[in-house]
Amino acid sequence: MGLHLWRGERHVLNGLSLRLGAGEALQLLWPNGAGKTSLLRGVAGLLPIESGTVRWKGADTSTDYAAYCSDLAYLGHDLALKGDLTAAENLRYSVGLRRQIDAAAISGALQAVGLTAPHDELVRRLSAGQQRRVALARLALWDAQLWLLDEPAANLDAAGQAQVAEAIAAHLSRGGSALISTHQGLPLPAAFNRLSHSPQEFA
Amino acid sequence: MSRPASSLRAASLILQRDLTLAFRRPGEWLQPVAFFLIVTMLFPLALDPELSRLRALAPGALWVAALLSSVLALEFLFREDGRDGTLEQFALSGQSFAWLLLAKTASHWLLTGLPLAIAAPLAAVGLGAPASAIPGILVALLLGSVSLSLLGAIGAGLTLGIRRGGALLSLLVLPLAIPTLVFGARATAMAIQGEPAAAPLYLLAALTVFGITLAPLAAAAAVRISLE
Amino acid sequence: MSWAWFHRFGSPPYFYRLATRWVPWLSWPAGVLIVGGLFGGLVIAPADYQQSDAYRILYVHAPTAWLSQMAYTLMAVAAAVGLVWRMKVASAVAAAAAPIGASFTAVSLVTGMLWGQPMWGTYWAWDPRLVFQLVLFFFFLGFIGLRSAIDDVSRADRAGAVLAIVGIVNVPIVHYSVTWWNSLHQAPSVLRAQGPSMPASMLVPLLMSFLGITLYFYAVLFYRTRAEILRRDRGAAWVRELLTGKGKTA
Amino acid sequence: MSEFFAMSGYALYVWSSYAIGIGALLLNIYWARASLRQAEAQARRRLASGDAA
Repeated sequence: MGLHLWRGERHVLNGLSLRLGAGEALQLLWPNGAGKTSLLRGVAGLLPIESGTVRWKGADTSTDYAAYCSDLAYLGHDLALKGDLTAAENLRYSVGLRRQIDAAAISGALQAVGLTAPHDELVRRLSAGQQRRVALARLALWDAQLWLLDEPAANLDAAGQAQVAEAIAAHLSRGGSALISTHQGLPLPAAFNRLSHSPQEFA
Repeated sequence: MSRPASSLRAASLILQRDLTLAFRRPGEWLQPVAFFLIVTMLFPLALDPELSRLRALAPGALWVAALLSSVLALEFLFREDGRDGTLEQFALSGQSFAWLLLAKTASHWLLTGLPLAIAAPLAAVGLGAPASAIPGILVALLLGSVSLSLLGAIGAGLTLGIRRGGALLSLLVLPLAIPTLVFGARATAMAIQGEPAAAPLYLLAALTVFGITLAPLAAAAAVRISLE
Repeated sequence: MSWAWFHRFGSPPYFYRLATRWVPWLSWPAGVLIVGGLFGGLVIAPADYQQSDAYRILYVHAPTAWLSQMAYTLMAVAAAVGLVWRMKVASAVAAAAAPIGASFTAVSLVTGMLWGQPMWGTYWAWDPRLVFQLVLFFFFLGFIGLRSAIDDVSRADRAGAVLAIVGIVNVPIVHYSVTWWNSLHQAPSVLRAQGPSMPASMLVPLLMSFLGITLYFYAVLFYRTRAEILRRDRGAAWVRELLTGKGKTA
Repeated sequence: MSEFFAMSGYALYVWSSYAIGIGALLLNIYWARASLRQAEAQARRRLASGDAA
């Protein structure tokens, strides 16, 4: 895809080309500041790309950005959860923007990530790990094909990380693909998993 | 597997979310209205309490106070959603970003602009306006506060990522709000004098409609740039 | 009409060399015309029957007022082109035009006030033209302020462009509302340039200073645009070879 | 010659306007030169600090 990306002064991504197939995950174990987040945001369309194109299903994403967005799920450092809302409300409002969902689907998703009912606790009072699980539940509810995850397992305990890996594995087995930036590799089934240690590999 | 959400539904969800959020933390949203009342109260203290003379100043005082408190209220519009990533998810939701921001501005108006327009007649009476002028003042400020919120949305979008963007925000928004101020103050002055205020009100309404159609596009572009 | 010339202008090195070549060609005639115009306005033009010599301020006020509005329009158009077609050169032109425009808006404001004193007896009368210049000045400050508040140059360009586009759309509305507001309170004031009815000896210096200041504006604009292009294309190869080339000879 | 400078009583306003006008012209020239010098210096510094491109 020949991505050139500038982040302010630094020529962050210099002619990077990257291909991601269905059911495939690519984990970016790049050193800090090597442009992991910039790449994710560039692919998501949040960051303008100086030159080069992002193609999804063969078509340039900028031609029909709305369709690309409906297939896309982006999880950044900040989880876009509202502290004053309960977990269920957060999901209802954020997932509701994209698709019709009902309360049953929401509580089902929350249970799937290990959050026991009742879900009436304000997100503010949940632990960081639990909040991330709510974000994971939202990810599942979006059921987008392409997952762009920016350090999904940050500040999670071992059990949490296993859960994240399991959710991603399930997503991959359903034919979805994932681009993940992470510090320490996530234990994913080898069949789907590609690791990359520095941007130069794709130059 | 499921039908994508319609844009109308998305907008109503945003409104519901903002209203529930506001009711969970009521104090915050009343600050702009309190500021508005305080500022209008300052005029009689600073000038002279004689009602007949105050009446001449009432329109100007009301509208300057309305302008300032609506700029102050812009703090609540994008800043929090920008910081916690919600705006990013709006941009990536597949819905039209301008439409979602219009819904966001509408909920912001409901929580800050509307109370302002309701409080204005009270403040006007305090400044010597006759009771007969209240409907005129209410209509003028309802229209005016809508266009102020819309212009404010552009300014807030532009200064979203900027630390201490408050002063810059007012430098950007206030010059743009001059037409609203001129027509609004004129409409209020005519309402107070009992004359039919149709002409300035139509101009004010035109400004508001113009704002509703174009401002969200500019605000969407501004926020998208600030989110980079 | 092929768009090639449009994109050729867009390439920074091409525009940079073009600007370097044009600046001297613009600045000398500008200097001559300005000196001629101001000299003509001061010496040759007869005293006005009404305002005697006070009207000579017109030779500074009118051109700068006109220039400031031209500068704002050019800035907004260049910024919009920079935003829509992602042309660095256009954004550079907009960033370069802003400070020049702002300084001339200030000059036209001050000279307008200085002219107001002998005419109306007060420095500041809420004459719609002066008010509009003041609002234009705030639009300029907003643009410059917003751009300087954002560190990343290309983001600053794009944010500035959005503001400039919103600004240029609002300028006619503000202009209408200021004149509408003025017509409510007082008859339009007397500050009116004599217009074509002026005798030739008055009109010629005015045209000379108008033309002179326009050429001056483009000369300084091209000069500053070179600096802005350098700021935006620092990493480019042509910059390196330009600097090393210049480094040796300078 | 002196009445020329008097500008029939408005000397202060006329001459100060011209002074401001010409002042602004010179200021912009100086400003433009300074900004080019600064931009070049920045570009050279970036160049010198290793090939960041």
